[in-house]
Amino acid sequence: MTVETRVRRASWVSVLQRQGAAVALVLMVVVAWFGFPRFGSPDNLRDIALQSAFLAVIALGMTFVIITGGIDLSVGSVYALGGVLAAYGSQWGFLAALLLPLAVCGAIGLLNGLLVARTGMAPFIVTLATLLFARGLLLAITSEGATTYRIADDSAFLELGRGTLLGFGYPVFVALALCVAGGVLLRRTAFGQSVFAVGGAEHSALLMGLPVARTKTLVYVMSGLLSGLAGAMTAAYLQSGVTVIGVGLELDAIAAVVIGGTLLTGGMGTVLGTVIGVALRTVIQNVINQIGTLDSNYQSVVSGAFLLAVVVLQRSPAKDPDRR
Amino acid sequence: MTAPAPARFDRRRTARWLQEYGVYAAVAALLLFNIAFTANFLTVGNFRTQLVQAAPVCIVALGMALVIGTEGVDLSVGAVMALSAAVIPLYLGYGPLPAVAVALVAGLVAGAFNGVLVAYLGIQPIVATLALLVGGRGLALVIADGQLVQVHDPTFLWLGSGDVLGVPVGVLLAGVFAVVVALLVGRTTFGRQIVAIGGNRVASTLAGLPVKRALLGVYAICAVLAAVAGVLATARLSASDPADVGLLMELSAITAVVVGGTPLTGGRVRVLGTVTGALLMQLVAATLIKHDLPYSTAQVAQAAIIVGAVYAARERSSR
Amino acid sequence: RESPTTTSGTGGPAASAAASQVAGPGCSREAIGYPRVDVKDAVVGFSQSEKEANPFRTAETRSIRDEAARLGVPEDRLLVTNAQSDVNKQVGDIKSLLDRGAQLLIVAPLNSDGLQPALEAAKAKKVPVITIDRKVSSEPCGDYLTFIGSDFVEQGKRAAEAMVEVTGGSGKVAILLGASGNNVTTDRTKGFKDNLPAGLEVVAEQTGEFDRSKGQAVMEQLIQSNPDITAVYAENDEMGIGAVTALRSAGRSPGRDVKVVSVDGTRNAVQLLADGAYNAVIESNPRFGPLAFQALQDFADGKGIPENVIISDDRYDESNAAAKLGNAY
Amino acid sequence: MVLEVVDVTKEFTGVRALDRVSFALEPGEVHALVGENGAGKSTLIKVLTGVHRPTSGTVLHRGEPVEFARPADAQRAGISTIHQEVNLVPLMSVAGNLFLGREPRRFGLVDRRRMNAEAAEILGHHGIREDVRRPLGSLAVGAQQMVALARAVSAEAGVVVMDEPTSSLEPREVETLFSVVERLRGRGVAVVYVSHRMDELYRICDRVTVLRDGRRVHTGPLRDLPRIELVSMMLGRTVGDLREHGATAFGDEHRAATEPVLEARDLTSGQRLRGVSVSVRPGEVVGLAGLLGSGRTETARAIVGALPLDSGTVLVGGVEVGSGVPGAMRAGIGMLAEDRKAEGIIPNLSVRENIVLAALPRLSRFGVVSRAEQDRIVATFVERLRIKVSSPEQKVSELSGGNQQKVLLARWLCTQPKVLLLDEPTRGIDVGAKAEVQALVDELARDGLAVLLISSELDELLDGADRLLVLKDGAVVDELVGDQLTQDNVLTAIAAGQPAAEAS
Ligand SMILES: Nc1ncnc2c1ncn2[C@@H]1O[C@H](COP(=O)(O)OP(=O)(O)OP(=O)(O)O)[C@@H](O)[C@H]1O
Ligand SMILES: Nc1ncnc2c1ncn2[C@@H]1O[C@H](COP(=O)(O)OP(=O)(O)OP(=O)(O)O)[C@@H](O)[C@H]1O
Ligand SMILES: [Mg+2]
Ligand SMILES: [Mg+2]
Repeated sequence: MTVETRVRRASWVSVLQRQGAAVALVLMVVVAWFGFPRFGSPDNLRDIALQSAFLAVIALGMTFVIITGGIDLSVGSVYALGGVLAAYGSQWGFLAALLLPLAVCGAIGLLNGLLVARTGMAPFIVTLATLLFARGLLLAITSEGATTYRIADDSAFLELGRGTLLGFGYPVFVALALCVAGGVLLRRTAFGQSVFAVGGAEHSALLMGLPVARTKTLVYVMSGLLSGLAGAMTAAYLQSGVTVIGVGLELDAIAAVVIGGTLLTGGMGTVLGTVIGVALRTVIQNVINQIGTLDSNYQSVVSGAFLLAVVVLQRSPAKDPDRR
Repeated sequence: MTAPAPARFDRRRTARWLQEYGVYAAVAALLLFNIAFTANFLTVGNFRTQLVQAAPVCIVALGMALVIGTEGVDLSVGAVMALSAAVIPLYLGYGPLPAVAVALVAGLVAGAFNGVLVAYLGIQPIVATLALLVGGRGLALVIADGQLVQVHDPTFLWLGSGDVLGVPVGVLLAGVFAVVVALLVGRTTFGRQIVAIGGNRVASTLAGLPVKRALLGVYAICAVLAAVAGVLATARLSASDPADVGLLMELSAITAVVVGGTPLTGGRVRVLGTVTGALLMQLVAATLIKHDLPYSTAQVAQAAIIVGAVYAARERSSR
Repeated sequence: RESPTTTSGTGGPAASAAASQVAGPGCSREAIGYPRVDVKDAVVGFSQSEKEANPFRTAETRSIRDEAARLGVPEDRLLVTNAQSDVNKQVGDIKSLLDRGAQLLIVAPLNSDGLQPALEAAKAKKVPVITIDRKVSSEPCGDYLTFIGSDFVEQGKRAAEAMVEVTGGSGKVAILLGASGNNVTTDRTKGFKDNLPAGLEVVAEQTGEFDRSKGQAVMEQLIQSNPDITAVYAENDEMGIGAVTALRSAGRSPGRDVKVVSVDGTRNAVQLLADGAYNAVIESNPRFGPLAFQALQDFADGKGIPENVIISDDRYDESNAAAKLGNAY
Repeated sequence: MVLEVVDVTKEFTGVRALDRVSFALEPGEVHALVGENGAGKSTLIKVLTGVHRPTSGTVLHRGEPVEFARPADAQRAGISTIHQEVNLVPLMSVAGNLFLGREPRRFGLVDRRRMNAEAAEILGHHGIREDVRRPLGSLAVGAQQMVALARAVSAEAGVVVMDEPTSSLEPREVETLFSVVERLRGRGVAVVYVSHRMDELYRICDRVTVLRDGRRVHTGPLRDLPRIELVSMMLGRTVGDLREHGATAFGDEHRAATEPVLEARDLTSGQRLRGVSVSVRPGEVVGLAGLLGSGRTETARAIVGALPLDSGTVLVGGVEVGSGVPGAMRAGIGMLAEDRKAEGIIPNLSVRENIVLAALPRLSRFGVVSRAEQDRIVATFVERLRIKVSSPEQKVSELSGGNQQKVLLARWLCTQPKVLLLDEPTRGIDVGAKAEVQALVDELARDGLAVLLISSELDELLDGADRLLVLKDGAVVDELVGDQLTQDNVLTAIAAGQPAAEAS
């Protein structure tokens, strides 16, 4: 069913379909570059990179989860929780600021993973519950959100969010390094292969003797860790553990992953696509800002329309089960 | 048979029973808890309040259950509620009936939009409806010029506060829809086709079922039900509030459906379970408020209850 | 030394209260070495925090635009962004305003914390920043120029006073809290509870998330489980109005057997007040435009700008509601 | 004994699939496991390989009791399996599937180049010369089966279990498989071999175990066991009962009408169908012969409207059919799909609902379905096709493969079609059921139904069809009628391989 129809399409159409996000990104950038004089300024480009970095780290974890055929709705809450914990932990120094959020967020990921892999409950509902749980935990440790932990001006931890190299913030490099590592992990390791296999045909993977439950558990742990790390970097960047961030972030991450060509039903996807999806989202937002006169209500209409345009553009025939 | 067999059998029976009746048991348990420990719980007014508040979620969840039965999901229901709420004040000048009709048509159009994306363009439901989730509320705000509008038409407001034979209109509607959807699923060709499509779409296509048409229909029904919920919410609030109406409704509705025992993998629709799921989540929320628990505790408790209920109702694989 | 500070703690408006209206010589251009930028010739950036989908935000943005127009700032030199309730986006928005050449910035922060990188970017470019409505927990006259807005703790306190007046100082109060994690919620709660006399007992505190329908739903629950509630304090008008609807459908008459006090001053609430279904509204004034531009001009002219400019909030009660209805937004 | 089970019982809710079965496997033997559909063969295999946990009883590996908690455990113990349904990952590359779980590494990372090269080589030995980087799902079913085989035997295994490995293979591939089995035997590997094809069993198996209704009824050497006795043990009927039948259960030629009811002209779809024309008259059985990938399935799919066509028309009774499957159905065409699991059954629905699915519109008034009517029809077909179910409300996914096939056949018969396209109708069906299905096809044709029969078993085609079209590379290369229907003629036609139109 996959290949059958694909063969029949003219090749440029198939390029457009497979690389829809990349094509859209290039188009967007070209238009913005010439349409808005400030778009191409180094400062603006650095901002775009930095803005993308946090989401990219989260979307990286989401990519793995989605390729196994799952979904992680808890990332937004876990991200916020990670930030608060990092700011809280920073009073005991750099390591505490980094390890506290990773430990707690990794544990929440583990909880997700165990519930999904061992009990056969739907990932959607498990992670929906942990979305609530993480938010509740966050509120509990901030006395219902009244307390905001700040990171002291001289804390070494601040560097993680605010340090720069060649003008680009450290988070950009962290995100890049993680994405490269993630790409290698996905493409070139046995773990990556079993991620694809679990998503493509779980039962078969089990019969082939792959560690299905472990693979599933691990991707959720990864997603939790990465969301926590993104939260920690955000806290370092914003210099405080802001309690109100991350609401609805899961949808941004999912949208970026899917726009990047990862199949929501699992079994297919790339890290590069996800990075492109994230960049596309940031660029679109930046362009909306450049236009400047857009009513705030129109902004979400435009975002929705863009999302739609990209998914329609790259609609892969593989997703249409009737076309056999 | 070896010795431990009877014990194992018993546990399996309990598990089966829980899977089948878990939601109902949970609702019963929560009711008992409240009767015992919550002040002023056993009053007509209180039950009325719970039912009235559960009605919109319940109506949306019924549509959602159908969509989930086809192995889909509709994230746009909240946005559709906003759209339906946004158009009401624009047409209320022509009378309540035209206004409601236009709101439902808005839902129908949104549903058809989703349906075309899913059925004819083959886009995955979660992404297709995500587009409308992102853009739909914005559109509603554009239509309403970003403003909350007070509604004064008494006939229209009756939908939110009126009674028929002592039953609030919204509750009555939810009940009627539940019966209709149950009949639809159990007794009609369309209903059986939905379940078959969710079970095996390729096989359904090859068996000559009108797969695309059925999918289109399902998304349309779901969105129209969401529009009905938007009308009810507007009437109850006596204001059209596109910025907030139906916010996060998609998650509440999906939770109700799944807690009610309908698997997200499609191929099965439990209507009574869905209604009960909506009631359960309503009772949980009410209990937490009535005991004046802080928001953080309430969230954690809800998470635990969702996991517990779904855990009990999950499909076990036999091996 | 990195002790956590609450937003309502030392850095918040509570400390400065109304007294700080004129605090010493203030912050002047020479002192911090910023260039002189006349408001009329400048590119002005305004970063709004959330959608203009509620009366407060609508009035706030309109006030900025109106004042800019009045001063003759051409339309294309007033850059406006909207962070859509996302702190990260607001940081990006402010930076992109700077990139696009904004020389003066007015920011309505989404949150007290988290704007630090954006403020530093402005500081690096020597662009003065005025925060309106919500005070940020950064360095005044350093990271930002001044804060113009209400004192939320004070608003809570005034609501408590109004509550005492309308109830006679005794009864059972339910509080409809704003969104969790929001410092407006924290401050309005603190100001209210700290100034409540012993006769007024708080029987429930539940969040209505600043939303009318949530406020209504929560009130419906509370009135069932605590039928003896005699007063409601809603932390914004929307929830207050929701509570009125809930009380009415439970057969109570809001304004009489259950007193309702809230904060904001929207037209709908004041209308209810005039109709007798409400008891008091503490205004939270969104008309920052004139004050903000005045401060920017003063700064350009070399005058000292105080650390906090507290906008005056009105109060609506049964006696003046009908007369002042036109003032409500 | 490399592998042994003692007194194993396996119960599913309400069904006892295995009842105190004992079974032992010696090194270097090829052990046939036979029985009717639903006898418990696959279940026994799943117990052996850690997919199912036995309700009671023990599994011994090299004399030691073992508990395989999951398939990975069994694999680690050197037991590799080809399951009845192809169990690979369709979206993954062919090479990826072959090496999944034991990829060649370099510096700790998967060495793709080596993996592809080795995969190409291994598959070459099995007669598969596809690009190994293609997604597996784009290969024909038979090729996928060969990949599964290659995967199973390329692991260092002491036991290889094959559950109906040949059901979707063509003769040439079957030969490859046999040579692989021979090699395994030579290496002292024990093979469990499940098949419904008697010829195969007698060719390669040393011993046989017969299961009936979940019980073991016989174990012993195969060579001296008369075929008819084996069948009688499987079916539980006396030898005398069975004597009358030949190799297949088809009768003589049918008396067909003169005017074709189905006419498909010039069906063309890319490279896969190149101008195929087929016509079938009422009461006639037309066979489609050809190698795997010759376009037989595509022809059937095109006729039923499930394959987008570049050109071509389909007429029923002289009238062009509507578009899509519903259009073809309205015209009276039904198709029994090749892949039962993916394209046939709706696993979560009951047997009843699966049977009436296609006929629903006919069974309902104003969209409301009549339950009594359904029950009547279902009862009729369960009886007529002898479908083994505990109740019509049983989930179809709990049935054995053969019974699922009968359910699907019933689905089409109850739409009262004029034309029935049968794509491998007896694949994976036991001898008894196979004879029943064949007799049924015969009977249907006698009643005036037009049947297009696709089968990989030449005997079935030669006996069953009145007329045979030979396909090659998506085109008709020959048409055989009456006396021409011989094995030699078919093979010659395939070998010659000029499309009929061009040849003449
Ligand atoms: N998961 C299951 N749940 C319930 N019953 C099952 C399950 N799997 C198999 N069965 C039942 O167990 C019995 C044996 O099935 P099995 O698949 O082992 O038969 P088989 O001998 O392999 O048949 P075939 O030749 O058709 O493949 C059947 O009656 C079947 O319905
Ligand atoms: N998914 C697919 N993508 C591309 N080509 C395909 C696909 N499936 C089959 N083909 C090609 O189409 C042709 C015919 O397919 P198919 O194997 O189904 O024919 P067949 O004669 O029905 O064989 P059988 O039924 O025995 O498997 C072959 O050349 C095959 O390689
Ligand atoms: Mg079997
Ligand atoms: Mg075929």
